[in-house]
Amino acid sequence: MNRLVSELEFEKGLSEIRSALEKLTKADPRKVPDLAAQRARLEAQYDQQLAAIYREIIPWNRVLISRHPQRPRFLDFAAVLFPDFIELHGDRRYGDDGAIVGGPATFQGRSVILIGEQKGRSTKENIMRNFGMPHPEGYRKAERLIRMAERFDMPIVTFVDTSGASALEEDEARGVSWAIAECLRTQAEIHVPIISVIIGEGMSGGAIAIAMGNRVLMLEHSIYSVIAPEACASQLWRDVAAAPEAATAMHVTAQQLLRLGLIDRIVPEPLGGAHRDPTTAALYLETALREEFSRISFEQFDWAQQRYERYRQFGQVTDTLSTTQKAPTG
Amino acid sequence: MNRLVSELEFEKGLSEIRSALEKLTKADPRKVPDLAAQRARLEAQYDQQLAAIYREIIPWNRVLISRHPQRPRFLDFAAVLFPDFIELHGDRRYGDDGAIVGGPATFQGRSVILIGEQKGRSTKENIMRNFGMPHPEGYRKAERLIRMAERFDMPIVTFVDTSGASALEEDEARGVSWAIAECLRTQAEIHVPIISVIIGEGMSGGAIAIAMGNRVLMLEHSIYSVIAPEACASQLWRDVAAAPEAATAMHVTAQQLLRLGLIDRIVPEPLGGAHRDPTTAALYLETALREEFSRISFEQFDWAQQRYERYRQFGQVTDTLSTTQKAPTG
Amino acid sequence: MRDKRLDFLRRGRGERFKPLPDQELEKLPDDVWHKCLGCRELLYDKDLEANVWVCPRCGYHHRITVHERIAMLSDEGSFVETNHALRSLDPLEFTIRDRSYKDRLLQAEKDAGVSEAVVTGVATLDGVPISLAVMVMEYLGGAVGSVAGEKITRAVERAHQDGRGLVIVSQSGGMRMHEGLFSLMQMAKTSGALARLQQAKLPFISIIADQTYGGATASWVALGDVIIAEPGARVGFSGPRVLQAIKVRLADDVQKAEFMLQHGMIDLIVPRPQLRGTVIQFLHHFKGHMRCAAQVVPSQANGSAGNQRRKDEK
Amino acid sequence: MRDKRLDFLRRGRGERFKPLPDQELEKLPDDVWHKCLGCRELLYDKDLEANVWVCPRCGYHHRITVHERIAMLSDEGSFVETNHALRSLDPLEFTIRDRSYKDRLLQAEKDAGVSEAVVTGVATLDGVPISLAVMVMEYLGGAVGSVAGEKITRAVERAHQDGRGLVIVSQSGGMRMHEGLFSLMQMAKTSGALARLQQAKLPFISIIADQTYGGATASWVALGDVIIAEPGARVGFSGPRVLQAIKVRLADDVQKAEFMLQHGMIDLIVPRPQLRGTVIQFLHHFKGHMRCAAQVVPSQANGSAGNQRRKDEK
Ligand SMILES: [Zn+2]
Ligand SMILES: [Zn+2]
Repeated sequence: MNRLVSELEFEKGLSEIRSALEKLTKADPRKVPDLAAQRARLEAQYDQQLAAIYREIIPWNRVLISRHPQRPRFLDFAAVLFPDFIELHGDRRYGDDGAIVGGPATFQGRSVILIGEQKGRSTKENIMRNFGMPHPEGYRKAERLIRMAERFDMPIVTFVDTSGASALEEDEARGVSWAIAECLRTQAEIHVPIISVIIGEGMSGGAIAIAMGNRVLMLEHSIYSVIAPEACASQLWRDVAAAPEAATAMHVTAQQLLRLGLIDRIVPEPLGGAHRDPTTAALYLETALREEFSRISFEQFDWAQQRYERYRQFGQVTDTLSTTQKAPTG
Repeated sequence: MNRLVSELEFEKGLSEIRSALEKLTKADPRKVPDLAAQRARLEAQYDQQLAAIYREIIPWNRVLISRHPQRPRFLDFAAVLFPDFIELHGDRRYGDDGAIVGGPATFQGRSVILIGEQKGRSTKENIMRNFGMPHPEGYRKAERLIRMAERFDMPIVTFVDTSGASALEEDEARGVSWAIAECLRTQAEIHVPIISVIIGEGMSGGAIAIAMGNRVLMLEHSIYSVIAPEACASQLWRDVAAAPEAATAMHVTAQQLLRLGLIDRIVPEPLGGAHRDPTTAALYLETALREEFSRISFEQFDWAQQRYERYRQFGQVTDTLSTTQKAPTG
Repeated sequence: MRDKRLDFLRRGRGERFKPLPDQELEKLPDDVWHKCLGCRELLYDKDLEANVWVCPRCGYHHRITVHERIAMLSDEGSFVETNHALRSLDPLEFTIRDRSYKDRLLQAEKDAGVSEAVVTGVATLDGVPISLAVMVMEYLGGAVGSVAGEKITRAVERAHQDGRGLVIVSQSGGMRMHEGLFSLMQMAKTSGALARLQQAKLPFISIIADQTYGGATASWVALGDVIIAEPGARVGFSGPRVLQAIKVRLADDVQKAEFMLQHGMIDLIVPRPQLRGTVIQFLHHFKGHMRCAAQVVPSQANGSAGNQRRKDEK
Repeated sequence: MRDKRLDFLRRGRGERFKPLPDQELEKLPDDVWHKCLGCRELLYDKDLEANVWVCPRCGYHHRITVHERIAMLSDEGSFVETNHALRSLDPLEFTIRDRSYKDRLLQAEKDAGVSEAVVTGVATLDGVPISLAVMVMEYLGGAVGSVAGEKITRAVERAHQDGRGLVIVSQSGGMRMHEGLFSLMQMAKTSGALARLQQAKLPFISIIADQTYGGATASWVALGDVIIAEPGARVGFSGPRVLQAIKVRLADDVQKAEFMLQHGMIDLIVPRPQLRGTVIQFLHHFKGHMRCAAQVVPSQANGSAGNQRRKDEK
């Protein structure tokens, strides 16, 4: 575990221990004879406090974790889980979007198509990837790859991590809404299975656009929401400071959404979040995906139908004229 | 017939009569008592000479007629043949191209999809229509309309009139080759019949892109070619002045191409070309299309198969190892 | 009646969030004529109504009621409302401090005079059987939650089952935050239903009225076989309030129908007086796979007030 | 043998139409090493050949022969040429003043050492059955006429019939004017055949080598399930001579593979030493609908010289 990552606001209690640990790292082992013992003691303290903090975690904290700059991204997971991944480029119409990455890979001996939203880490990479906010051509590339998967009978695994689709003038001009809608319709049309994993932020239309899975997984500290809590707070509470309240009310965490039946599985993260131990986080995800793959019947199951039914049921309504919770179709 | 149109180089003999006719038009009928008689005499002269000129017509002359600035365009024909035509716009991806126009209309009580390349006449219109040279989004709009026709079982009529697809940097950047190729593939995939009419210039990939008809018609003085005769001359003869020679050698006219079996029907034009009498030209085209439609079996025929076979046969080759003209497939 | 008419003018396009100042309102006569929101001319009610509330002078499209839209897009007396009794279950038990979403819904119903942000039903239009959905801006700004998504989906499915054409008039501020991810899921649900309708080769005419943003735009609105906008309508991904939240400013023309036409996203801009005729033309062109006449006359079961024209109300 | 090698260097990319000046040529040693066309370093034949004629220092991709390409993209000894005896019928009886197209074809065959602008055949690649077509720039600049179109089409159909993957290496100046509209029709013919192959869910890997323009680009090249270019390759709609004729100047980078990658038209740029491995990966990923092993070993019937590697010729 990397105990030297920067703390989030609710982890402030760790910063003193982390500073002490940092000092030890730079210390000369010849001058500090009990270096190892000191470190072990500090690490134990750190872990204890970390555990205490994470026991009390509230939805808003997970919002912060999901956006941590060192949180592993799609390509970090891919490097561990899909070492033979080949990135394919372009929508064949306008451009190649850096915020959506995809192509074929092998998983458990089976060819799959991966599609993932990709945030950058350095400034340069963030510019190239538009901070993980896809342009229309990103969704059109995704749609092309989804059709490729359909043509060649390859299951699809999508990785969601975006604060939203790009919404500038150029995106309106190239029809970002159209690109998202068509991507959704294409996922409804195809017959291969889709597994979607929310690995960080899953915000609004830019997220669901590639997340129409037959199974939808969320990492323990990822979030998935119709709108960012801050935007919700400023619109409904008229007070951006109410964002933590909005996060709770909107049910944006994996734990809340699993209870509501909106997602199918939570993938555990190492204590303190995936960014403290990306390799372990990847292994947890691998385990989850292995299990999902072992449940997939590739030969005969009607995945299009299952997907239709999965999304068809969402949206609880009552027919005030009837006694049942769900009215018969009009 | 409009005898006041500007002459082409091979019609120079008409210009004197035309000038005389123009003078008569401006003359005061009260001062020229035999005006009607004079006009009738001149018109007879004009028509006689016109007929003589058109009896001697060579391929290069037709190249010039096909490009005459007053030659009727797709929308001129549509106004007569398809008065209820509704233009649909846009490729749903990038833009709306003025050089390709399309949408539903009724012909003989049947709903059809029209798609036509459209040159402008005024400078302003020519800029809007890029001189009839489609951008990639034009072919993508065409492809969208072709799929619409397929979805709703509507026959397609395409009108070809272009000196070629636009080939500037922006067109390469948006993949003009890709747009054309995908438009062709889509025409191969669909099951409704396509009737294509070359009404003016049918130049190269920009023309065939929307001309993959089950039946291909050409107006009497239209041309259809792999490349402009001037470009062929400058490349093969190393002399642009050899363009007339190149036009003959490349077989670009309706008459040559019908003999070669590359097109199915010639639609006659009024004497002196469609631009001298656009209404009659439209009626001739209407007659031809009525006949074509009466031959179309809409219910049971496999138009995709017929289209495949029609294009499959083009390209005469000999298998030097076999005795037949056409080798068995490898 | 007079008050309602003033409401309607007050809620005119572009002035939705800022009602006319009181002194302006006082200047308005309270009998049979009103000031056009486009050119400020005083116009007779009858002239406006005869022109489907489009100013005959400047072409300004005033907001019209859902009932007027339904009347405009169906044969007289043919519309039968469906699923009008659907209500939200408030799956998140959402409250904003002291105010619950449930109360907000009751208020919205009172304000808008309809029970949700979409009214759906079956009808004929020039004799062609259609499934019709019309959104209601007055109901929570046309925000899409579970019920709106469900009603749209059922309208799509009804078109599919019966072999009808589908016509949806959209106007929406986006997704309804009070139902969280349930709202977002309506994008997948409606797109999935549309995929099946379109695979069955039944046509979908998508009409954009007023302003349409967010999840509505990025699902069914964008998936029309033909997409028509009224002049001056706005359509885009992020609505004004979302743009404010994400600190993005767009030039004013960017989300206008005219901009979207130029950029290839919509097929046509059709003035309201020609809209009915245009939709009829498309339905006739595209009816190859529809099921025909016998089924089109709706039974009177399940009907409600939706088929009453405004003039019937007088 | 030496002369041929010099020919090959002389025809290197970007220098095709202007052979090295004689004084440069004289400076070239005539035994086992040659000057790189990219960095002008003197390199050993063996090093170059081991690296599939890519300069190990600067990465310059020298032009290679069709036989080398075939060897690179098939399992040793597996390639069996098909349709090698097809010849043009000169349907227009085309002559340029005194020079007939028929004569030009004989000359082209002599120059290029192959009988048309495409060599086709069947093979296996890493055990996967493929139908392979490789274009030949040396034959009339890779211009596509009836025979080239017919051979491509038959290669597509062969892949379809046998359930093979399709691999086409394209390099073409465009359509062959000497066959007029027959040449243009090859765009429709090949696209039509590809539509069927792809509906049968068989994969098509499109590889762009050297320069590819016009009808080739705007039909099969652009229709690959995956489109791969070699570094520095050029691909576009109008070739340099057409651009000259229509008086259009494009910036030098516009038709480069790198430009096309950036604009979303191609999937990958793969250096030649990795090309074989990359194609193998795609074939394995996409082989779901291929027919498998038993049929892959080709009969020796119909075979020809295509399966000889350059080193076999020595
Ligand atoms: Zn007005
Ligand atoms: Zn070098």
